[in-house]
Amino acid sequence: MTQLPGLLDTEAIRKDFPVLDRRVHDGQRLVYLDNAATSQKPTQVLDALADYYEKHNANVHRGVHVLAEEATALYEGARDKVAAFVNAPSRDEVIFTKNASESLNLVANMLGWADEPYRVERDTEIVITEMEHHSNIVPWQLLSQRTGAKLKWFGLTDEGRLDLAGVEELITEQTKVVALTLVSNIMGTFNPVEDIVRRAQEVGALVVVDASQAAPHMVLDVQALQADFVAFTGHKMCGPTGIGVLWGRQELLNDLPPFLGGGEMIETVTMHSSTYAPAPHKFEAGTPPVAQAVGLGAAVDYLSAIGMDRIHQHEQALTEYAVRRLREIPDLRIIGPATAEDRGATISFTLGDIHPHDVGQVLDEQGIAVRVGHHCARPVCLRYGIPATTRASFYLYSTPAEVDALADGLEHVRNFFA
Amino acid sequence: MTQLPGLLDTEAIRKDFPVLDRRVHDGQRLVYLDNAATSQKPTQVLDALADYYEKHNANVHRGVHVLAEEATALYEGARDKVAAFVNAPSRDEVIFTKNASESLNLVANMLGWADEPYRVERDTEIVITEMEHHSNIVPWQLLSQRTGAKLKWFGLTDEGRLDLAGVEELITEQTKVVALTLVSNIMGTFNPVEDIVRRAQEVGALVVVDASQAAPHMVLDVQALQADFVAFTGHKMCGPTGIGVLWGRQELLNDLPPFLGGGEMIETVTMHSSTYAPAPHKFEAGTPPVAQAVGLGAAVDYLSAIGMDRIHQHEQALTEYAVRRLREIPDLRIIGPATAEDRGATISFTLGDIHPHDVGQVLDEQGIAVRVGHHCARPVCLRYGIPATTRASFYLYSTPAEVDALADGLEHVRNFFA
Amino acid sequence: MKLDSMYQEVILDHYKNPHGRGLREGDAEVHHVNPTCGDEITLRVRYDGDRIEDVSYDGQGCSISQASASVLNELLVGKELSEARSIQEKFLELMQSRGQLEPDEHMEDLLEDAVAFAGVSKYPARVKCALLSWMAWKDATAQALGTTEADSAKEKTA
Amino acid sequence: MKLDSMYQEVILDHYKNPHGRGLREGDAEVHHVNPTCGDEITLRVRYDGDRIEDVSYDGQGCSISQASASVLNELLVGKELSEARSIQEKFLELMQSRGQLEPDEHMEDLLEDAVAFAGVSKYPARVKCALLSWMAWKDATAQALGTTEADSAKEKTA
Ligand SMILES: Cc1ncc(COP(=O)(O)O)c(C=O)c1O
Ligand SMILES: Cc1ncc(COP(=O)(O)O)c(C=O)c1O
Repeated sequence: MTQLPGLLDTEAIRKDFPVLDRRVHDGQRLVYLDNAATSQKPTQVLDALADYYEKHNANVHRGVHVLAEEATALYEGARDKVAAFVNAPSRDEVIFTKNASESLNLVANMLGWADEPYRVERDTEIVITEMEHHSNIVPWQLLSQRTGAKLKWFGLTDEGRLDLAGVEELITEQTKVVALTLVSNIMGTFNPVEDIVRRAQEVGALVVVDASQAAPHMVLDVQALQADFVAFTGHKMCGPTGIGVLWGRQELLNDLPPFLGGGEMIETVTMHSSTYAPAPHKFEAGTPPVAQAVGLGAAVDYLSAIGMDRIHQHEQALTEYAVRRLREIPDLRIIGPATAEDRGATISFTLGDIHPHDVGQVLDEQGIAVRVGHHCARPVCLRYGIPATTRASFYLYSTPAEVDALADGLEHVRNFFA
Repeated sequence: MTQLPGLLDTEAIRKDFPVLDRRVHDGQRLVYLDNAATSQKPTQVLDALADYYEKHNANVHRGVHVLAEEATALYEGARDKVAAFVNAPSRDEVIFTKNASESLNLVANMLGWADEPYRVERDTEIVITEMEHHSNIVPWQLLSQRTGAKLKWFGLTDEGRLDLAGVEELITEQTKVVALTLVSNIMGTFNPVEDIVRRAQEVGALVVVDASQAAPHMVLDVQALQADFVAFTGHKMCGPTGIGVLWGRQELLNDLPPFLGGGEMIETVTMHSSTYAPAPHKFEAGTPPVAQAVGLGAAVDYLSAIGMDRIHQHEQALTEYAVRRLREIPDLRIIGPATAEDRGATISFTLGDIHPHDVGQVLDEQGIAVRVGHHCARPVCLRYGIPATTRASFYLYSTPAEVDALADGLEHVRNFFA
Repeated sequence: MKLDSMYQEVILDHYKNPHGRGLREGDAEVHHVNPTCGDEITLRVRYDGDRIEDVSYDGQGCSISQASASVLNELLVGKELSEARSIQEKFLELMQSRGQLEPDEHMEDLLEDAVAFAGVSKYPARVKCALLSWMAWKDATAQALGTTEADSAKEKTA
Repeated sequence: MKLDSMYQEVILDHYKNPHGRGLREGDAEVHHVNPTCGDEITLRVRYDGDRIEDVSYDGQGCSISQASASVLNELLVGKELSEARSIQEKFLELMQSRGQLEPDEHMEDLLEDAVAFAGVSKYPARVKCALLSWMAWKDATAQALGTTEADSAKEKTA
């Protein structure tokens, strides 16, 4: 077996993930390389869910009975865990949503309804990048359509990196908000956000960071980032589906208007008008995803126990190996950074003129699960003049043997369509 | 033991709900009467969740690998189940949200951004009722503040019913939307929506029904209702937290604009503009609550196997008995319908001048879980001039013995504060 | 290998040597997209009364969607509308059969090369690929002949 | 019964016979709400320099929140601001102790009847009830004396 320095003890880790024992297509061992789409869940998280439902389930807040108190303590305890995980200055800055998409829409809507100086409106500008996930494009398109604000974006270099050359012209005094991803979900690129944050601070624009592909894989420190909002999603980081996070700076959360209205987010209601609870509750209308928050808390515990820096190291080693193996394959073109430097363990590629859909299908038959298509980042495909890509993405339980399986599988694909 | 006609075999049913075996406060058996806040979950639902995560977990849609296909089939299968459960003409009319609150906010936002003839704007009117849950009040207050539309409402009679006397004056040619609950979450009142629907249809207003307290307890038929939108929430009907439903008429879903933007809800995206997928996907931005939908599907199967009409019967019998027992208690005043007629198994009351918070605390010490406070329906408390209520709410696993425990517990409360 | 049931020789042939590809003059043009995988097709129909004079197309996509368009061209050009409709409906039925339908002789006569897609129907994610051009044709035909099937056709593809 | 640790005789006495209830003239008035249970209090403070001349209040709520307001009135009226602050802080510490703090003699001297609330600290949902009037007092004091503690006080209550 291939030994690489920096790898985690995947033999032990894989025992925590029941699904990795799945056999598919008459006995093929599952090789799950679709982690950028969603991660698998360890027993520790599934146990936390079961424990919640079997022992403590109740609606949170406003209850005096034992279950309600326990459920509330578990739910709010999960908030503490997430706050610590991202080094938030205050637990009250952590808002639970249903996914990263809701988190990003929440910010876009707050800014559309905000008072000055935050209000996005006609004659103001929104800046994003060409490598955003659709969930960090469409909310801003909707906001710009509905307010008349202008939408601008950073382009990409041929190497799959942000083209920062025009930063001064892109981010101007008119710019109210700059939204960008920390790690590309299609190319794996790590973005240097510091320069952008600095320029945004110069002109007084808010910075929204989409950390959906960062939070699962590396240390995420919202204070070090110096952004104003950071969004991520539970299901990609060993947590359940149905839970996302928005971290926001306290003063902003105090000043900005609510988004969804309803139970839990109010202070007092009359038929004529209502006042709102302080953040985070102001932004959590209705019964929250209680069990899912508890599950995310368990996921954060699980990841932290292993260590985010060690997970990052593991993925770095694996990426290096994968890039090397993939580059040996004739006609394979990596879309995005072609080395392991400043990138994550998500690798998109094309294989000659075999359509990614066909590549994915033939890999699947061998038990290898990759994603094919636009990966919710169609502008990237347009930018590089390709219809779609095949994307392999690794996580803490991925092994060099799985990289080998992928490389061998791709040879088989080539032969199949030769 | 008390025998009442129409009861379900609760001995068998209770075995499905692990939490009902909980002992609290040093050995007190849990008497869970907080079902209007959230229901407990049967093993069948918990197994469906575990099975999903342990065998099939993947991101849905856009995947060619086995897990993605299985997850998609399970997720879309849950949509079929929910569609059948509410007798929807088409599965494409069932939108999964995170809870009923999101469902209601979704409608309010769609109507705010809609084109004519649906657009809610200055000089148009929104009609709600005084017995709505905050989640069906605040979204409309926000909409009216943001559009300039006028918010009006039906008042309540002393008996805890809608005062329909002024229906012709309330719902007028200016009315764009009427939003009301089918069953009150604080008083248990069943509302006769037919008259309101008829009047709304006369003037061309859309009708939004909040069925959060109906879907868990009785046959819900969206076609028979003749409403335009129906919202409900998974966690109150044996399903997981983190999942809600919005049913909407197909033509409306086709015509109305999206709410949250992002992955999954698009047809095609460029940096300049995007087009949207047809409903239901148009309204499901981002990775949906996949496991939670699957869990809700299992809940719907569970409830259907028992039969919604039999559940309704069970609760009717229990309500009748509970109302009888509660009325024997001195100083106890039921807020809402004082008989078991046209009402559900949710009973709010005050007990002399003992504050509900104290009532709930002393009941909790005896293992009896009730809810106290405004129940997210503060206007009802204001209407009846009371600071709050104590609310006991029953479900398919509730028993006459639990009614007795409540009645005895309340006697104890009276003595404690005597 | 199970996969061979999807990637039939006939299909791979059509994929590598497509019939009638390229856009030519037409009475109506539609553009359909399969958001699942990004497959796209632009398709034009030309009618001579009720007779299909031409179905021309261009687009990008996987072997299944490309081969399917090629088969469609081969099958439908020259046919009367009513017969083309029967073919389209039969093909739809086959594709929605989840691999449960064993093509009989009648079906084989009607669908010719298109029966090769029977294996695709076992792969839910690929059924839409196979149907993309057929739905586009239906839509384009509705537009060309001024009927109102357009909407319903469009929905089914997406 | 464990409950007796919360519903101390002293607390029930204050609940049934509240001290200084009712609104009287003041330098500042605040209205605080506990959205968890709907408890509300309107509270006014009157200062003579740094001396608390009066704390008057009205509201509705459970035994804990009502008794707490009564105890507050009894304890703080007549005190110097600095001493009142120490009392408030000590009470806050006690209430946030989750039942872990055993009041010592010093605390008993300082808090008098308010030590009876030690048992309430075991019930997270009720801690806010006990603190409602104290947070309102802090807020009102900040307003009356023109300092800027108001915001922080308000947040903590909610
Ligand atoms: C009548 C009614 N409507 C709406 C809601 C809101 O549901 P959720 O909190 O799940 O959003 C509830 C319950 O909380 C309810 O009882
Ligand atoms: C970079 C990025 N942003 C946002 C999202 C959206 O996350 P979700 O689908 O959980 O809302 C994803 C994943 O789908 C992503 O990779």
